[in-house]
Amino acid sequence: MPSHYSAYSLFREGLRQQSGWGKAWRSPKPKKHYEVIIIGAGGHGLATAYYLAKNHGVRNVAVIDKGWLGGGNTGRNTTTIRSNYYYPESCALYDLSVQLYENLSRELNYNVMFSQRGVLTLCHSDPEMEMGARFTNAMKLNGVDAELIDVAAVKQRAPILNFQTDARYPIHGAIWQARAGTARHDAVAWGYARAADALGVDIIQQCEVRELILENGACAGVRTAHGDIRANKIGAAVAGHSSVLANLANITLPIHSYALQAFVSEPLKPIMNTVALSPASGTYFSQSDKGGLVIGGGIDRVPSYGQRGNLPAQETVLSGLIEMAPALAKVKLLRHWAGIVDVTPDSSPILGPSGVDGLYLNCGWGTGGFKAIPAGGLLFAHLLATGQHHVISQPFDLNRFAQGRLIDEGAASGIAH
Amino acid sequence: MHMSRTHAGVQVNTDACFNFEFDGKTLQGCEGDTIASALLANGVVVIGRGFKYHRPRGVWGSWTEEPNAIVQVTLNKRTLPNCLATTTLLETGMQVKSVNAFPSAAFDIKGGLNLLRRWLGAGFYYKTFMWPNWHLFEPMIRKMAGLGAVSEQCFDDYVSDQLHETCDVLVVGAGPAGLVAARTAAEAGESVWLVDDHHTLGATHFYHEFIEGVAARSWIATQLTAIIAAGATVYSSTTAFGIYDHQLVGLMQLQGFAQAPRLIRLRASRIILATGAIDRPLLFRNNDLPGIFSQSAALDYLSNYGVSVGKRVGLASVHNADQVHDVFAKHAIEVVALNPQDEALSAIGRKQIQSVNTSTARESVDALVVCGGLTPTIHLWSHQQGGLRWQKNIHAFVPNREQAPAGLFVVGAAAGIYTLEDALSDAVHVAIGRASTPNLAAVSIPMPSAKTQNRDSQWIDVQHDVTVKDVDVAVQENYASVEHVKRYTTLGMAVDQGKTSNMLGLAALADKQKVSIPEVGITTFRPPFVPVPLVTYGGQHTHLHSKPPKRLVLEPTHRALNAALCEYGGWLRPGWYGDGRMDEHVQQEVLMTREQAGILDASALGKIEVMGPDARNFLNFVYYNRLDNLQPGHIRYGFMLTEGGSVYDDGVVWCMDEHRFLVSCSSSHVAGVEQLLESWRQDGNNPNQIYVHNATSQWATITVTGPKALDIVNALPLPIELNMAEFKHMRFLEATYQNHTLRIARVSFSGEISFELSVPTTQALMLWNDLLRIGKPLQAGPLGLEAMSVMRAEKGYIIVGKDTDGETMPHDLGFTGPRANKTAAFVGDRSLHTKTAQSSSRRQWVGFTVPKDQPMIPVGAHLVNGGDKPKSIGVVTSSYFSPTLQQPIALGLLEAGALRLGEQVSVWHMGQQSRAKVVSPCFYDVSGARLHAG
Amino acid sequence: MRDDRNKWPSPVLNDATRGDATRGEPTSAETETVSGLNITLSRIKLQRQVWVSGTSALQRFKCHSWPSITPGFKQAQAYSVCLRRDRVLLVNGTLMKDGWDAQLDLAITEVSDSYYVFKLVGENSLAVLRRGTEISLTTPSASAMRKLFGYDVVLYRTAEIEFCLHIDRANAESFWAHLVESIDNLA
Amino acid sequence: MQQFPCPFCGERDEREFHFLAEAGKERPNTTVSIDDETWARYLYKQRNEKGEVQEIWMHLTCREVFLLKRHSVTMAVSESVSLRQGC
Repeated sequence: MPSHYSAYSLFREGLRQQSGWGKAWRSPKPKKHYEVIIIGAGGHGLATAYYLAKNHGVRNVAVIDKGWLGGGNTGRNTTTIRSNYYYPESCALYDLSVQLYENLSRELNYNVMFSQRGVLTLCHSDPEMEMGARFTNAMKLNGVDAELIDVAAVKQRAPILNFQTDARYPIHGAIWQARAGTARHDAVAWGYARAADALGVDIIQQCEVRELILENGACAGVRTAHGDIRANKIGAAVAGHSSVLANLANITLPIHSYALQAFVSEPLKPIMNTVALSPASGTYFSQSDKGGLVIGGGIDRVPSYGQRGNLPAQETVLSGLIEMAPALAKVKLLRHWAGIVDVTPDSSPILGPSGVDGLYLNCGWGTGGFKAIPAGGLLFAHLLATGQHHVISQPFDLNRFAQGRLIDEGAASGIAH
Repeated sequence: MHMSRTHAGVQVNTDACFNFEFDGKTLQGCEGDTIASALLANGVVVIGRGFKYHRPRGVWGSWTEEPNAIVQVTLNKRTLPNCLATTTLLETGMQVKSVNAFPSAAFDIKGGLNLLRRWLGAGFYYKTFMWPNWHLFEPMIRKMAGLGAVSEQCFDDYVSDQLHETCDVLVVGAGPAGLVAARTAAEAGESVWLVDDHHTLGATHFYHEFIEGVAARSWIATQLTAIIAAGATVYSSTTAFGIYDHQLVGLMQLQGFAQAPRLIRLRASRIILATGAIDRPLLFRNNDLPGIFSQSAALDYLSNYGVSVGKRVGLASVHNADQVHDVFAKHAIEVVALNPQDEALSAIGRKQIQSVNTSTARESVDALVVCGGLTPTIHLWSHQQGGLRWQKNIHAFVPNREQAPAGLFVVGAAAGIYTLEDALSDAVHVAIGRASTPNLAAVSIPMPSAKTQNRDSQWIDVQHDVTVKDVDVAVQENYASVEHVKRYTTLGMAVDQGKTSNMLGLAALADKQKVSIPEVGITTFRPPFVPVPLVTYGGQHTHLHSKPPKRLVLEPTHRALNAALCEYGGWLRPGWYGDGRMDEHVQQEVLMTREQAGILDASALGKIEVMGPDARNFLNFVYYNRLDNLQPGHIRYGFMLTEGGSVYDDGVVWCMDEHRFLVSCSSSHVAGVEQLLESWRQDGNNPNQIYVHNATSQWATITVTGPKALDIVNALPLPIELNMAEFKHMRFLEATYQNHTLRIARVSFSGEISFELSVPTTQALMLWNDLLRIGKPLQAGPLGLEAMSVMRAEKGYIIVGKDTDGETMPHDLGFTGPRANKTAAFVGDRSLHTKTAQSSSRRQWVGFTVPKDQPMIPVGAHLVNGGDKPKSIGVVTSSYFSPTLQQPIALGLLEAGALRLGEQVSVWHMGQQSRAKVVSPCFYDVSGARLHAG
Repeated sequence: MRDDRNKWPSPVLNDATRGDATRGEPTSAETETVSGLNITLSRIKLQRQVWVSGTSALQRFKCHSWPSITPGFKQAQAYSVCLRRDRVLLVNGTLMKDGWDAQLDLAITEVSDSYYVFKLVGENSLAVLRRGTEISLTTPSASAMRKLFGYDVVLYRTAEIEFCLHIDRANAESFWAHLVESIDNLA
Repeated sequence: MQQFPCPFCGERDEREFHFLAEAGKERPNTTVSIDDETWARYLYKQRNEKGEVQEIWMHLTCREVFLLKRHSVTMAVSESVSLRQGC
């Protein structure tokens, strides 16, 4: 039986040598048939299963993964959560996610440590301030909290940044989203896994999908290391490997896979209380609760499925950080790693039918999948349960490419996403 | 304090002693000491506190594997947090402080947290702090966490030198196997690099008195001499911290305390790792007490630093115990032999070990030396996903030579070869590229498991305070995979990255799950091998070296004219001339130009020549506008689109002759346009019939614009006289000016008659001075880019990227002709006819006005549909107070804007609404009479 | 807009205000020079530089590639450097008419004013170059075009330990600063 | 930092190269009517193979556009092929 978590249960278990904690989730054997199979036990897949069970009463669900749950990009990102987007479609999607995150710990009874410490998108010149105004206005009109703040207000929020007037990229101000922040990435996967499992979802780890079972042009199940598993509907949420999966269904996607690197420093006493992004270098950073600086930037230049870092991108990102906060140049880097991200032409996700009956896609999140986990899960569950788009996911259908209806945040704002 | 040096040691110079401080106390150290060896020599045992429970912790190791001895060091007013005491070379006057402890490591007020341990086990924070929400608890948790504090001080001249090197063979590690490999390869004529992270080469060897029948120290010296004589490059204090794709090794070379380390990117055809092995701790009750040392560290301190870890020392070792016993005995250290497998083994003491309990006795000791086996150092091998194999007899993962990454080899203890003879002969084979199957079965090393009792006092990861019990609970909760255990318990994720804890964790996990270690698997090692300062990665490309702007040939002249220099599209250009407020200068420069003339440095404009028999058709394909009918001497304005149909650049194209065109693109897009032209040229066209020469820097361009422009240009010493009736708008001609070619183009961005005068760049000053001299009596003078930007807005001309975004298509800007009529294929053509491109609600280019007495419309304001829930229907992209019209004007993109001319529209900015009138984007000289004057 | 005139130092390299350049005559005097440990960096002037492109360009002009030593440099005679599969840089050659030569199928553009030209002399020359890119005398290359410190340059060898660098004049200032900094780092 | 062989220059490090597109993309003839799907496939669809890939790259310094065959997981480069004839 899963245990309920609370200060009381923690106290009780402390007294009895932690002996009462139950399993966070089971390790079930796969059944022959499910109503829905979700491929990929990352944040999106697990959240989808949870909302299928909770919102739609669909509990005969399996989430299968070739590795361990939460072992892909969910556990390899820089944990930023924000909804500072330009287009109404993006704002609706990402702000739904922020709203769900705001209540997620209590809903899942698992502390995902969503820390709404705010995100600063720095503006380094007068034209960037003008673009910042355009952006801030767009967010406000879309119902998302945003402020265009001046340099004094930036300094108050992040005094470690570079406020020298002869800086290469002096700070003129910033777009500030106060509700944005960070969360503990593993906890999001684990929290959803535990909650979905409690609702009857089977999470099957170490079970690679080798083929899709295609019958009469429709997808009827998956052929795995543990045999065939059939289902009425199959949902794929496999991020950087979406093209590989699509290939099993003989379709190609508008996706390219790249390595995205992330960095963490040695643990330090608190020095940075918010998240800051500098568009000049594409570098952004925050400080984790453990004290490490968590640093990210743009994708590598070479298309890749190799989960390894590469020195040129490191030089770009980290020299950008040194320019943003020169006092941190002496901080030591502890670890860097890479996730494989699925980049679409407009850097917006793809949610919707794949073109093969029975197979649905949740992919294309690129560098921004973590922040969208709750919304991606909720919308994908809606799609799988009803066969219809939720109004928020409709614009992100695959058909937008043929229609020329791209949702290109980068094009709109000149600010990297 | 007592100095407990037994003898001089090999590395330290006891004749050169100096003072340093630890936690406020003055101590003495010697040249060659690390901070750790000096502290031990001074009898300091408690050096830090655990991350979570603040239990007292002492030195365990003697090099990079050290999990505990992390200190904050100040020297010469530079403070660095989180220095590893075991690797930091001691210097005179260093002030060393313990981290994460207050007031000191010895007396830490948070030491009481240890009593709450039972409630603070693995992952406890996932289970609480949810009500009312995390924000209530987070600040307190954050303050408790973190090790050292980083100062806000910026070090001067703190920039890393970075360089690239290549060699045939890189050997990492100067132990016996590394030395032999390096020597063999070098003597075989290969270019060899030998690097070691220690401050002294060959100092890592302490087990054998003799190597190949020679005293160990002199054997090492002989090898080193031979290696250098064979021409190898040899570096100490140099860490190979990561191996990247295509055999590139990141080397960090230390430059002294708080000096930026150098980064060497070394590409090696073959990389031989001789990185040795690391001692494993043993799991028993209170195995984290200060005074418990790894066996190799105890030997290192003794032989290299002359420091004995104790006088009566317990020894619980599964490997080489007899040899260690002998070495200790030689230095008159009393050894209490202990059985490492003893189920009852436990340590006793408060802040330091005082005695050891065994199943048979209680032994008083002042130190305990342990070895729970060896873990080959295979981090670098793993960086490139080298395959691993479980070697049963030594209980270790060793590199699988059959799954070696390209160019990577492992020798010596890192390969699991623990007998010297085997290691040396294998190293010779590997060094000359010969296959070798070393015998790994020669040695057996058991792996004692955790004791069944007191599992919450047996420490696996001492830095992160992870116990065997934590692993048990994780498994019980089904965080059963090795990755889950690592993340749930944070085992192996501390500053030492699990160098000592990883294998213990795997063993505890296997033990709990009742499976073998290889069934559990292994977590991935990530670079860097040791923490590397950010500055080392950053290199020179920071501050003013970060994407510096391009510089104009006339910059000194502009400076002399008191120009404000601003960055525009990657160039440093005059924004306006004069001190003080920008606005006044801009107004004045606009009026000067409209009434007389302005002289502007337009040298940054792109000048890309496209030549060859196919040049015309090629440009007709690359441009939105028709260029197939452009006549020699004529110029045409046009757009370059992306294949997605959006406007990438605007510019003008000159037809110089049938086979030669000049693309004058915007200054910020020169590199991009040239690259685009090149890729289309070579992909889908015949590259042998088209050539693209980017001659932007060859030509300086000075624009003379305004009613008096003609007079000024005609006053130049030219062999021709311009005649407006013949020399119409959008034409160009070539003339000779002071024996140099002068190109004169009649094009305009201001709306006034304008001439762009281009000369070879070295002649720019002469032309500029001539123009200024001629213009002066006519009240014409230098014109900056800000005023030009105002004038183009008055005229309704766009700036691509400011007034357009990545969605803007040419028909949104009123350029509908080619979309409708052009029959030839062109880049982006089909995208102009998608459902979205045909939509009637596209955002179109319009102007806005407000009454004269009202404030300017802010750039970035949105245009909205009225009502309580305003919805954006457009944006204001440019806005100025027009000096010419004496009223505010604005430009922007508005849904179906072309149909709304004359309508009032709501302007929304930061929650405030106002009204503006939608007008044609051209505010000035609508008929074009001034522009086309002839 | 932000006025950055004080942030960016006045250019060290400058020929617009130098001597008789105003009268259209190139100066022949040696210009800026920086010396370091076994190395001298100086700016030099070449008589003429021309790009010639075409399928026959490489055969027509005897072209030099890395790391062969370009003859003619010392004597200020004409020589040519290979830039691309179909482009050469002619240095100190005869005057050629800009444009498309339909007879020879060659595209010709004079670029004498496009480049600043620097000379590195001394044992540490290669060590300075290696700070800017991965380069060695044992890895040949057909083209003299490289990215050095991130900038496009033409780089060729003019003597055993002497190298010539052409850099787009707009980037020359910051490129020069990189070279000077790297010379400082040799110590 | 990877190394790619430019068919003309030889080995240079990755900072000198720019990825252009997957190989085999042919621009549809836009002078005749083509449907949205055909155009979108040309513009956006990617094979994005995990394993051996064939891509079009540009060597930024000498501007050579060429075919590169490499492995998208191991990053091993097998071949680079010039697209130019007659030069």
